[in-house]
Amino acid sequence: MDCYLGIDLGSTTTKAVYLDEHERPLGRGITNSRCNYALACEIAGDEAGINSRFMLLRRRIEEEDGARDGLAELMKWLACSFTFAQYVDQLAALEEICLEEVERWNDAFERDLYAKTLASLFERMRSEAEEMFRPGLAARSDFFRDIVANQYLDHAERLAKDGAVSFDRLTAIYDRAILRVEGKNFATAYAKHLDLACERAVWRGGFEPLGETLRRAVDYAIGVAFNVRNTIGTGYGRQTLPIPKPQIRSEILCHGLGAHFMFPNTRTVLDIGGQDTKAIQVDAKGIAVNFQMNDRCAAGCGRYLGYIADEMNMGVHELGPLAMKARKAVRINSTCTVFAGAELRERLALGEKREEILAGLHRAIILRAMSLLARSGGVHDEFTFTGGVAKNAAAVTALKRLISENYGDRMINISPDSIYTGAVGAALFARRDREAI
Amino acid sequence: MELNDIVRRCEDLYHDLDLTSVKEWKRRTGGKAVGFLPIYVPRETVHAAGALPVGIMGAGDDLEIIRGDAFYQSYICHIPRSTVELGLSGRLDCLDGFLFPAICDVIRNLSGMWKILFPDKYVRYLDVPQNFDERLGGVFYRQELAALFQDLCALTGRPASDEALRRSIEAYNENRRAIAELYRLRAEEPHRVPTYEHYLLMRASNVLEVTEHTALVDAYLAAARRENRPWRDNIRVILTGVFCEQPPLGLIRALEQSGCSIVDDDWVLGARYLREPVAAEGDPLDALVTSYLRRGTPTATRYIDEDAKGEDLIRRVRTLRAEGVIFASPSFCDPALLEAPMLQRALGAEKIPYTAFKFSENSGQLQVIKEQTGAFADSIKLWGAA
Amino acid sequence: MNPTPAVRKERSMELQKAMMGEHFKNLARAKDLGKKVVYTFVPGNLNELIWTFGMLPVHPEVNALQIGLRKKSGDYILEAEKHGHSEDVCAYVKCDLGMLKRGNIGPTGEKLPEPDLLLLSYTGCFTFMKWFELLREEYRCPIVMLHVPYQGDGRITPDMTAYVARQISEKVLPLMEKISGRAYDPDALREHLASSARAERDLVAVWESARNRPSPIDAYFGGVYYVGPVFSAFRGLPACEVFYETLRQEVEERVRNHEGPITPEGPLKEERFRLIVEGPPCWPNFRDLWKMFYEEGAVAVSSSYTKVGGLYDAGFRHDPDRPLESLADYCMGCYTNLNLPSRIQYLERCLREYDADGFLINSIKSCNSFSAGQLLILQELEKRTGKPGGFIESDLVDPRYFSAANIKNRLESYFQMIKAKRSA
Amino acid sequence: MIHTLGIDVGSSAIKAVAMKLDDQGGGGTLAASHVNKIRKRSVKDVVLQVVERVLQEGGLSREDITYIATTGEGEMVDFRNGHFYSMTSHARGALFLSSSVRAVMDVGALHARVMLMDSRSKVLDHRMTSQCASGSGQFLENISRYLGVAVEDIGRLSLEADKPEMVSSICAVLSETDVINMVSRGVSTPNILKGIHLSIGKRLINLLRMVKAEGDVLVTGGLAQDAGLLAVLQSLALELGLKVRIAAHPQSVLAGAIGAALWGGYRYTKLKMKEAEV
Ligand SMILES: Nc1ncnc2c1ncn2[C@@H]1O[C@H](COP(=O)(O)OP(=O)(O)O)[C@@H](O)[C@H]1O
Ligand SMILES: Nc1ncnc2c1ncn2[C@@H]1O[C@H](COP(=O)(O)OP(=O)(O)O)[C@@H](O)[C@H]1O
Ligand code: SF4
Ligand code: SF4
Ligand code: SF4
Repeated sequence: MDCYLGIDLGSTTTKAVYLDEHERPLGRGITNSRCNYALACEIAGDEAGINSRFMLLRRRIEEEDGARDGLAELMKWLACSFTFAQYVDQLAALEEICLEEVERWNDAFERDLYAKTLASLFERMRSEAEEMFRPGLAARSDFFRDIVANQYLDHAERLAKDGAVSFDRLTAIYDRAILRVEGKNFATAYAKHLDLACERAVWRGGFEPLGETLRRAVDYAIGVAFNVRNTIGTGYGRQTLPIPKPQIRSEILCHGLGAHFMFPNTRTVLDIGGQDTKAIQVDAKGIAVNFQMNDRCAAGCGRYLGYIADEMNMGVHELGPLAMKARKAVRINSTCTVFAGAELRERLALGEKREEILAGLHRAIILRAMSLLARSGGVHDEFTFTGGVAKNAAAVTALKRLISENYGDRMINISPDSIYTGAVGAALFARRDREAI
Repeated sequence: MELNDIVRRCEDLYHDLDLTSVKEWKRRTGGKAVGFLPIYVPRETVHAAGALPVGIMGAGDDLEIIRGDAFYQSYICHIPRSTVELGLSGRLDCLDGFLFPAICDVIRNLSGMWKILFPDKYVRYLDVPQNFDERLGGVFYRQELAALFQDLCALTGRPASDEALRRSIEAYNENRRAIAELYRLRAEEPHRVPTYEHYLLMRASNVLEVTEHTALVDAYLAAARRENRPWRDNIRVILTGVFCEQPPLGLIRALEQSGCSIVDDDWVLGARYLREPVAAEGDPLDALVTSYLRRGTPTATRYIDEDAKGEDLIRRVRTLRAEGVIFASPSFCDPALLEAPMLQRALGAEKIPYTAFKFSENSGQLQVIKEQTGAFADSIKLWGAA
Repeated sequence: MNPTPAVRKERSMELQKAMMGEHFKNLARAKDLGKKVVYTFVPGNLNELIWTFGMLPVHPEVNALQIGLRKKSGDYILEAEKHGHSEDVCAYVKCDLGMLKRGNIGPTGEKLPEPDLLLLSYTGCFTFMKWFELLREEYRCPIVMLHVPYQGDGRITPDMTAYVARQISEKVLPLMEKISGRAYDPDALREHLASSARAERDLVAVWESARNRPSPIDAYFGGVYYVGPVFSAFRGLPACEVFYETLRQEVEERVRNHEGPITPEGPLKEERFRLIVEGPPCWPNFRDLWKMFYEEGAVAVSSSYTKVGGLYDAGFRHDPDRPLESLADYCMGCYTNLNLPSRIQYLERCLREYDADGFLINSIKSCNSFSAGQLLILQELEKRTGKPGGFIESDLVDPRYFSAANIKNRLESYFQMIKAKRSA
Repeated sequence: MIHTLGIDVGSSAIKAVAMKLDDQGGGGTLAASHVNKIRKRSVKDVVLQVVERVLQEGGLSREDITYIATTGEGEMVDFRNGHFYSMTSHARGALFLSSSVRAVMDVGALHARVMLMDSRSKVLDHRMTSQCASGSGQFLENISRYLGVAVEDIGRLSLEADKPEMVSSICAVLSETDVINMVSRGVSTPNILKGIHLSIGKRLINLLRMVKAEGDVLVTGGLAQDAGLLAVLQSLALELGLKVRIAAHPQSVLAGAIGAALWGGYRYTKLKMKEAEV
């Protein structure tokens, strides 16, 4: 089937979106950019392909069987089972590589000891995995790296308790191995994983009556061939994308158009990504007319939050909810991310509340964004907030308050898919450019 | 009045970003109010036209800058953004006019911005002369002042009268007298006039009607002399460079806490820019012109092509028995930062110790500055005058 | 203002090079020739007067920019910072002072003579005052300052003109007489002024050629070569007239042939974007920035930087009939002496008259005179013309403030924005 | 003979020493010392722990101590007798460690500063980094954590570099992305570390240049233990033709604490003399 691909190679995450001939979204994929860029694009693209297959699969079931109750539930089962199947493969790869690391050691005793420890560690992880991938459980992260790290470190800590093995060495093994696992693309094995997922969903989810329909749909989805008619790349690392220059588009334009696509009345866009913050004004057609960006210093970007999260031993997901519990926001004096980290420690030591400090930190980020917005021409109706940080409730709350205080009533849009905005814009350009040819 | 009441009053005025005191004055008197930026404007002309001159010195760290940043790149000092923020948030609406004295390019350009942003207000760029020859710069300045006075009188609807000008000059001479006494007391017994209180008292001159401010200073002087305050083991320093953008209150306190007592400074410099009383007889504009040309403070924004500025600083160090000089410059402030090395070389030649740091009106992290001034005080204390 | 000439050597460029070479040679030998040397600034310079007294001008800014072009400014700036100057302040000053501290070797590799006179005609920037205070501290030679009032209300009043003219006649002339040992010769001055006016007329013709499509000139990158002689030492000299006549002919020739401007990589093939540029260039990366423009087919059809030494296209001419008054008006009329509303008006006029697609601001960290307020200029111009504005940040001579990746990203986005707007 | 205690409260570690001085507050030998990282614990608790350890090691009790001096962020230590600012104490400590030193380069977790001093350790001039962490220890620590290298090993590894690669971003946080790219491109850990050392080193040397230091320069603070950084500093100084000899002392990390303890002794005897006069 003909489709168009948009890739947003971000500093922290790489996003891909497939659109069909009618500019309808088919699917989207995301991966972290930590491994090499080309691979990140490949994986994100493949993940978007998988996501598109899910979409087609669902459509097929609806067509065949009519929309019915339980379909949503089934899709959830299918999705988490798919992730589970992938996870199992990834876990196996991780184990293998960890063992390889240990194999290289000289000391035979240590080698043996750690190999055994690792074997039991992975055994425990595997036995837990089944439980981790049930529908309805909030995933801690989209990324293998984050999910597995938690599990691994937990067990490593427990195993190291009696002192026979060192926790630090176990982490060191992990740190090396994970990089290599991230260097592999597991999305290519989608057919196998989808098969497995289909089975698990039917049996474990109790969807036997739908089994036949599902099987047919899955087979169909696996069989679809995507004919990518045009690709446009954008994002922080776009210059390194393995595609010709005319197919590369500035992030500003893509974010503007992406936001316009999601919310057609958008006039002002704020994107807070991992390493840069952009304020964009767009016209009625979604074309950027003015923009400001901040991209030299990590202060005020998503990475700032990531850094703070590391500092507090939390996931970025958890920051927002905690900050939301605050009754007031502490004023943060440091602009520098690293200094803010130190200030955080200092304030904690002085007995200030975690949530209030966090609220202050969120406010600090948003204040920086406000100044960019001001510089780009203010906040006009409607306003769309995109980028990874838009997922953070505390940041959103701070933003809403500051906008209403300074610009009055504004319609504020945030899409749950906001992280894909840039990629959507790129995919739209991909289709429009193709049309123009 | 008790000391505490005076200080509290000044604190209130300092934090009163909405200028409620100015609004009250306008309500009470039915007069107009005219804002001005640092350093020097001849407030006598505003006063004589029947308006209240209101000094705006940024917003310290009391205000979050949201729209002000829309107008300034990161490498421009802070005071114009908070000034714009104050304006755009309506806090300066009670000012019927605004004067932009020639200080530097930033303020100069701000005058044009103000014309665009607030087209309904009276806005004037006041070009003070950099030529101090009476027949040249003097003539030009007199023309400027006359035009300004005409404008102001047109704004208030009062006749432009020499008599009124002379009365205003007298009122400001009184104020200069009180302020000079305040500085004298602090220099003699710094522990009696804590830096923080001194500063707030000076800031009050920005918003109070001049006679009211004079009375406040006099009351403070009386109270401070009565109050028993412990002597402190601090070094005596002169602070320089803060003639335009002002350090936040926290910083002003930190200096004293880190062991430095300020015995002279250039904050709120406009209030004592003219170092002697202005002649209250004869042509009042001529008197103002002469004072400006002859008795103005040799500060960074005044072009002087001889060694006078360094000499003046050294003389003040000597007469006030200062043990060192602190150069506090607003970040990105060309006048202060370009002046400093020249003054420092002059001090160096006389072996007068100094230290220098940068700040901005909303600096929150004072640790580094405190560390530095603390070490400076340490070194003078531990090593004496050597 | 005479950067290394472009690759394809036009005759005018050869001329300029020869003029510069000659001038610096004379400077190096000034003391032997018995010539007195005057240091003075570009905006609002009194060149004609300096020549009238047979003295030789040195422009510290021109040195600073030449050094920037040769990528030596970074070192000199560090040198000045070593002597107590802040990272925050204007880097032109620091570059010049650093050069002085390192032996005052000029851009051509020859030592510059020390000044016999510092002539501060301070136009459009307060930093000049500090700069001269600093130079005075070093040289301790006679110094004279010309206070040039700002066009705070957007106009030059007769009082202002009289004030400046009187400063010239009562302060500047007597000192110049004393130092040069020559009596003031008003007729000689008139002649120089007449010569200036002729060169200025030809320069304006060059500017206006940019109305053509394609524009035969780049009025920003190319423009800084064009203003070289008239901004610096040569205004008022016959050689300067010859240069502009030649340049004008070359440009008219290109118009006839429908040729675009010449870039370091030859003539521009296709004019894709017509821009007005506000703000000075960044000398150490001048070529890099230019390349980012011509690679995209972007041409500056007018710029404000090339007006810091005189707003001739707005009608000003040196006038032999009002010698001192016209010098006064010249000083007060330079671009950075305009107030903000006038600057906006000027740019707006350029946008319309040259039928530009948009305008780009290169905001210079060093220069508060230019930069403070540029963001308002951006907003206002967009509002008034509906044309898109772009904004990049760099520095005149401080290489630490040039981030190629950053600027490229912004420029790319900007060009794509204009394109998308056009096709929408 | 008297004993004084010097406590250097840093942003990442607490350093404390006990010094033995003669009755005039002169002389001075190191009686005991201890360093402990704060690691997200309460600063006060760590201070107490460190002080206890020092007393224990020196066979001292609280009563034996005549003056407790703090430095760094020690203003909040409530049992102190006096506080000295870091520059004052680092200069004094440096002089104690090496009598010929005329400049100190103190590089800690969040700050870097260079002091020029005279033969009595009076600070004549100084330069420090502003509110940006791009030239300090935390930067290095973050990167090493990412690379899975223990802080103690950084120096050794960096010395093994053969083709160092510089990070392009000046930002301590954004550089991580660069490093990640390097890792994925297969740049070796030593080459990455040395690249970081070079970038930090350049900043530090610049500070040194700005105070016009000459002669012996002692590196103090936590990064003095980093042989890789030291080597880079030395070669950069050579390259730039600076007339300096840059070195560290095995006890460099204690310089602040030592200086504070010594100044404490000096103040103590001075105060006693004053008392005697009265
Ligand atoms: N679920 C989430 N909750 C809170 N913050 C998030 C979430 N997901 C991502 N982020 C933040 O978003 C940032 C990444 O945003 P993204 O737009 O993907 O950036 P980039 O395009 O630069 O990679 C991360 O640094 C993180 O702080
Ligand atoms: N052996 C070592 N090699 C490199 N860095 C080190 C070493 N030991 C400590 N550090 C670094 O020194 C810094 C702490 O220095 P310190 O002077 O104690 O700082 P502070 O006073 O701010 O706590 C930390 O960032 C730490 O990573
Ligand atoms: S702080 Fe300095 S640069 Fe800023 S406006 Fe004031 S004088 Fe000008
Ligand atoms: S501030 Fe601007 S105009 Fe003034 S000297 Fe510097 S570069 Fe030149
Ligand atoms: S201030 Fe902090 S966040 Fe910003 S560049 Fe420096 S290290 Fe990075």
